[in-house]
Amino acid sequence: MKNLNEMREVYVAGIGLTQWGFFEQQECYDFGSEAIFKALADAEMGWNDIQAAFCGSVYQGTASGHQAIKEVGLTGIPVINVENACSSGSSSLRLAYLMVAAEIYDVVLALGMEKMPRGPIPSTAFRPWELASGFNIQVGNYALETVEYMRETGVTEEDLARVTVKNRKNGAMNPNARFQKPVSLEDVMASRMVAEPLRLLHCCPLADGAAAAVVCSKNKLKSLSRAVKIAASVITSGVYGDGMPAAGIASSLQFPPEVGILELSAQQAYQVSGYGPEDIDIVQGYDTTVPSELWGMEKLGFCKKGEAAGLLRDGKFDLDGDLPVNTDGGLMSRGHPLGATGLGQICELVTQLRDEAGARQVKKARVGLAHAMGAGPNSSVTILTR
Amino acid sequence: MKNLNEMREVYVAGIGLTQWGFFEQQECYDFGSEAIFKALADAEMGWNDIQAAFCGSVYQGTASGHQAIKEVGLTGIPVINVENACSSGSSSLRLAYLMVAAEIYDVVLALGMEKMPRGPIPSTAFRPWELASGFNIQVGNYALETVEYMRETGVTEEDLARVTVKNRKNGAMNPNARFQKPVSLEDVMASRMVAEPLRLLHCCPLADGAAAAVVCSKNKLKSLSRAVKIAASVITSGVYGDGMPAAGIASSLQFPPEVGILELSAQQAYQVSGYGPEDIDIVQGYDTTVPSELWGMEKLGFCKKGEAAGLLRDGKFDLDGDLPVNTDGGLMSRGHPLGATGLGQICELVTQLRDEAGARQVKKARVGLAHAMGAGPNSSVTILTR
Amino acid sequence: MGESNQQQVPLKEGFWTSGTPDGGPRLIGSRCTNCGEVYFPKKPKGWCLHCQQQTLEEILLSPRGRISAVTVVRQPPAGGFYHGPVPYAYGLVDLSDGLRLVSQITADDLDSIPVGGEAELVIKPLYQDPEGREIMTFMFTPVA
Amino acid sequence: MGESNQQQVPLKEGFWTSGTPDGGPRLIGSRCTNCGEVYFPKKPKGWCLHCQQQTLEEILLSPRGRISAVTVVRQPPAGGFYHGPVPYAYGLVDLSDGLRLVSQITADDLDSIPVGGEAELVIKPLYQDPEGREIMTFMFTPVA
Ligand SMILES: [Zn+2]
Ligand SMILES: [Zn+2]
Repeated sequence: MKNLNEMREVYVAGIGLTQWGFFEQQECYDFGSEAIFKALADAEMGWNDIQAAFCGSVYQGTASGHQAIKEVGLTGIPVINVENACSSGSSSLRLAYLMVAAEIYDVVLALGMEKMPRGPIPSTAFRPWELASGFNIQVGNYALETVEYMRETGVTEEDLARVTVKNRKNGAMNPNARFQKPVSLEDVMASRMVAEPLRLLHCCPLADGAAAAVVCSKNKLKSLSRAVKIAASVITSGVYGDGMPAAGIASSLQFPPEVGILELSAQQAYQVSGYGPEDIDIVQGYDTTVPSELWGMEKLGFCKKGEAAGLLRDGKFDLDGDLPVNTDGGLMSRGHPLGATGLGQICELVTQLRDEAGARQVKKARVGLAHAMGAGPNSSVTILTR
Repeated sequence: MKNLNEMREVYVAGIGLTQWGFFEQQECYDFGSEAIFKALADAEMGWNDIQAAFCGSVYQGTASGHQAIKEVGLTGIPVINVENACSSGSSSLRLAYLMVAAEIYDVVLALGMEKMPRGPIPSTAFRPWELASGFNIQVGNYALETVEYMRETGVTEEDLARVTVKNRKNGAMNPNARFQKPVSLEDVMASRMVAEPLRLLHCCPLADGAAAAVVCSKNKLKSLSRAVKIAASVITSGVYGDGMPAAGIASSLQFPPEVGILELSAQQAYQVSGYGPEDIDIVQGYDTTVPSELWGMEKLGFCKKGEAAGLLRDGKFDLDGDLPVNTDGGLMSRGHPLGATGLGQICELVTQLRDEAGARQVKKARVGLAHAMGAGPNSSVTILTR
Repeated sequence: MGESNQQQVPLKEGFWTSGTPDGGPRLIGSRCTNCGEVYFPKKPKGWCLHCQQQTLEEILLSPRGRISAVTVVRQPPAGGFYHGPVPYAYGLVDLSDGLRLVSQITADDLDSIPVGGEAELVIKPLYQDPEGREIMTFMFTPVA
Repeated sequence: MGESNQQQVPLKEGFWTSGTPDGGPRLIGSRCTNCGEVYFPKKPKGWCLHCQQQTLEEILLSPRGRISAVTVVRQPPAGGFYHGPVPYAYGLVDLSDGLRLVSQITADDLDSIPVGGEAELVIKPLYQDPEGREIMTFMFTPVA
């Protein structure tokens, strides 16, 4: 095995993001092809430049990436559909990145897209008896993890609500987000209880949408000044003994893990990139439910366990804070088209690192980190740098 | 871009194949984990040796590979689920192969598995209006391609039936096949018409099952004498103008392609491996309907267009012929668990190249080729050598 | 559109024009002003897959063509997406515009549809939906 | 098994033993003879995920435990897989065998299930299937 940082540098040359929301009249491949066209234009490339494609989605049936690509070009390239729940988009990016780093290809497309089933997210990532028993990820299992987290840290329901308020405030400046209206602390606290202690406005909405990135080697870039480097792209799966609510797994009482799945993905990303939490200027966190943004920040190493809520209260994670988190509104504002979410985060990081984020632009962002996780379980961490 | 043949050699260290058939009481992860355990035992390795896993399936919902792996070990490694219709298993193999060739990992698992929906194969790889119009892959679109093929080549319904007879004869010697009973030419010709000219016994049966391969670098092999080298692992997608029945695409009258999708995948596999059709000793062909085995042999370069049926009649493709095809009975005997099919072919090639195929062992097999294709469209070609 | 009193709804909007006193219905496609390639259905984004340019314009396709292949499907397709009659015939129809398309072929006798023969566009009911509406689609039918 | 005349069917076979005059029902799990890890449900292949060996033996789990977390789910889970009552409580139960498991928690008042409190295994109907049979499952219930 080589170290990935001994391989060649890999860049995001172009990004493409569709409007996210509910679009009854459009099919998944409509979103997907639109994101591809946009990413190609942004990269100043044509379809014939693309040598391979990785397409992430969850609910779209067979050959879904091909369906989107069929609207753009038919050039015989390898197209591989990737499914990794809420990290499907980040998994596509990781494969594209590895292909370019290893010099197997020079220019690769990473696509994530979804037309979501309506209502809460159905999941088959459970044993049939677990599903029949009501042990379901959205939102029961997250609720259980939140109960434990609140007991261990003293985090309150109001702390949770503050995450929603921050993210919806950011989302109000994101023209691609499903929800572009801020909410107040009172709105959140008054929303209906879904599964104690999680209320409706603690849980991200769904959405349809797509996001794409053209990934390439340095010599293929049309514009070096707008390019963003992939410093790390990591995905991990379940670690023995780790309690993984998204997968319906209770932690082992006898053999708790030394390093959990999320911490492992962060460690690997810091190791390969050479950056540490102290080097990160901006974060796209995983707020599928708002408490997971808080414990995510802790497990990613930005603060100690139980400290995230206090830092949030102090404004550290605001747009103008020391470490802005979910500058595009996060899943809470964008909505959550499962296969697209990971690459949606990448689009925001690239936009911020390029200084092209308009009203929601943060100051001096040079290194950004995105984190997603989901059923399986999996955890993905990407680090980008300008 | 580097040439893949400048990278390091990649081996199949172990294979695992379950019984294929219908197993109402078992879930997909039961098949999948069984195949993993068998492949690990065959490779003389443990789960802790596996550094990454690619898991092919089509109908299993989210995080399906994780579900199988959860029965074997939880070590935090990257697990990526891959969907590429009938080439899902070959796509997993290709990714595992690339990872090892490029020295990103040393030991990688490729898994393919499926618990099939009952009845003919539903496919979402079509536009909704095409599905509503009855333009469906199994078996209408294959029937249309067969009509054209028969008109252009003079191949008869009896020629088609001979493919079934050959494959079911081979399958009778394969204890893992769904159907282990030979059929006669008369049985095939008397079976009910499904879509002219295709009869029931011209069309492969479905099945549940799984297949796995442990792929690694030379220095990680426990046994060099039983190892089989991956000389090529290629996947292509649709080529402009090519009529692609599996994808419901009619050919372009004005701009027919110079090289079709299947021929392109073969060309690439020959180029990277350094082998040509004349070097191949054994073939696992794609008999999802029996005519596709015939035109497949032609498009893979083993004979000219229209010659395959004659060579079949002359016994060339029999177990004791010059170029045995579908020695394990093919899809016609094994059945077709979509995500597993590609790796099932690999298991048979490895078994034959190792001289471990028992009653159906062919003579002096040193280089083997497997071909699958499917909705998208895609076409995959793998070349293995001892 | 037809003699029945039932409400008729197209399987998909924008696939064909209705017939007029001057002529029957026509399929709506796209034609590339650069390379001449023809597509059906019309590509809404105007993007030519063949020459990779934004050069498509809308055209009405020829209502006649030649049947180049046909099959009769004798079992319902899987997946529950198809609600029309079984058996049904479908095949490849070559239009003089330079386009081969997939279409259901309607005929009194499905077993004797002449391959190589001329065929004409018709708009016919495919099935009745649960609200009792007739879902209409394009088909080709052999002509003498 | 119960006082009703309805046919009762377990949600899944092999999850628990029926009660006897000497004691109530018990969950069936696996215990590793090598490392001592405990699993529920029983792992049919006998494979210990923790120490990566074929070293599991079947055991009956303790019918009592401590509720370490609980939530009340107030909307039906997505996907149509769940047919039981809504709202329902479920949580984490720590058994003295050294195992934390996920289980529905049944109680007269779902809103006052004591976290940290003792709970006991019961086998209860979860829902009635279309044939009118009661589908039974394991749950834990708080004890005083
Ligand atoms: Zn053109
Ligand atoms: Zn053990």
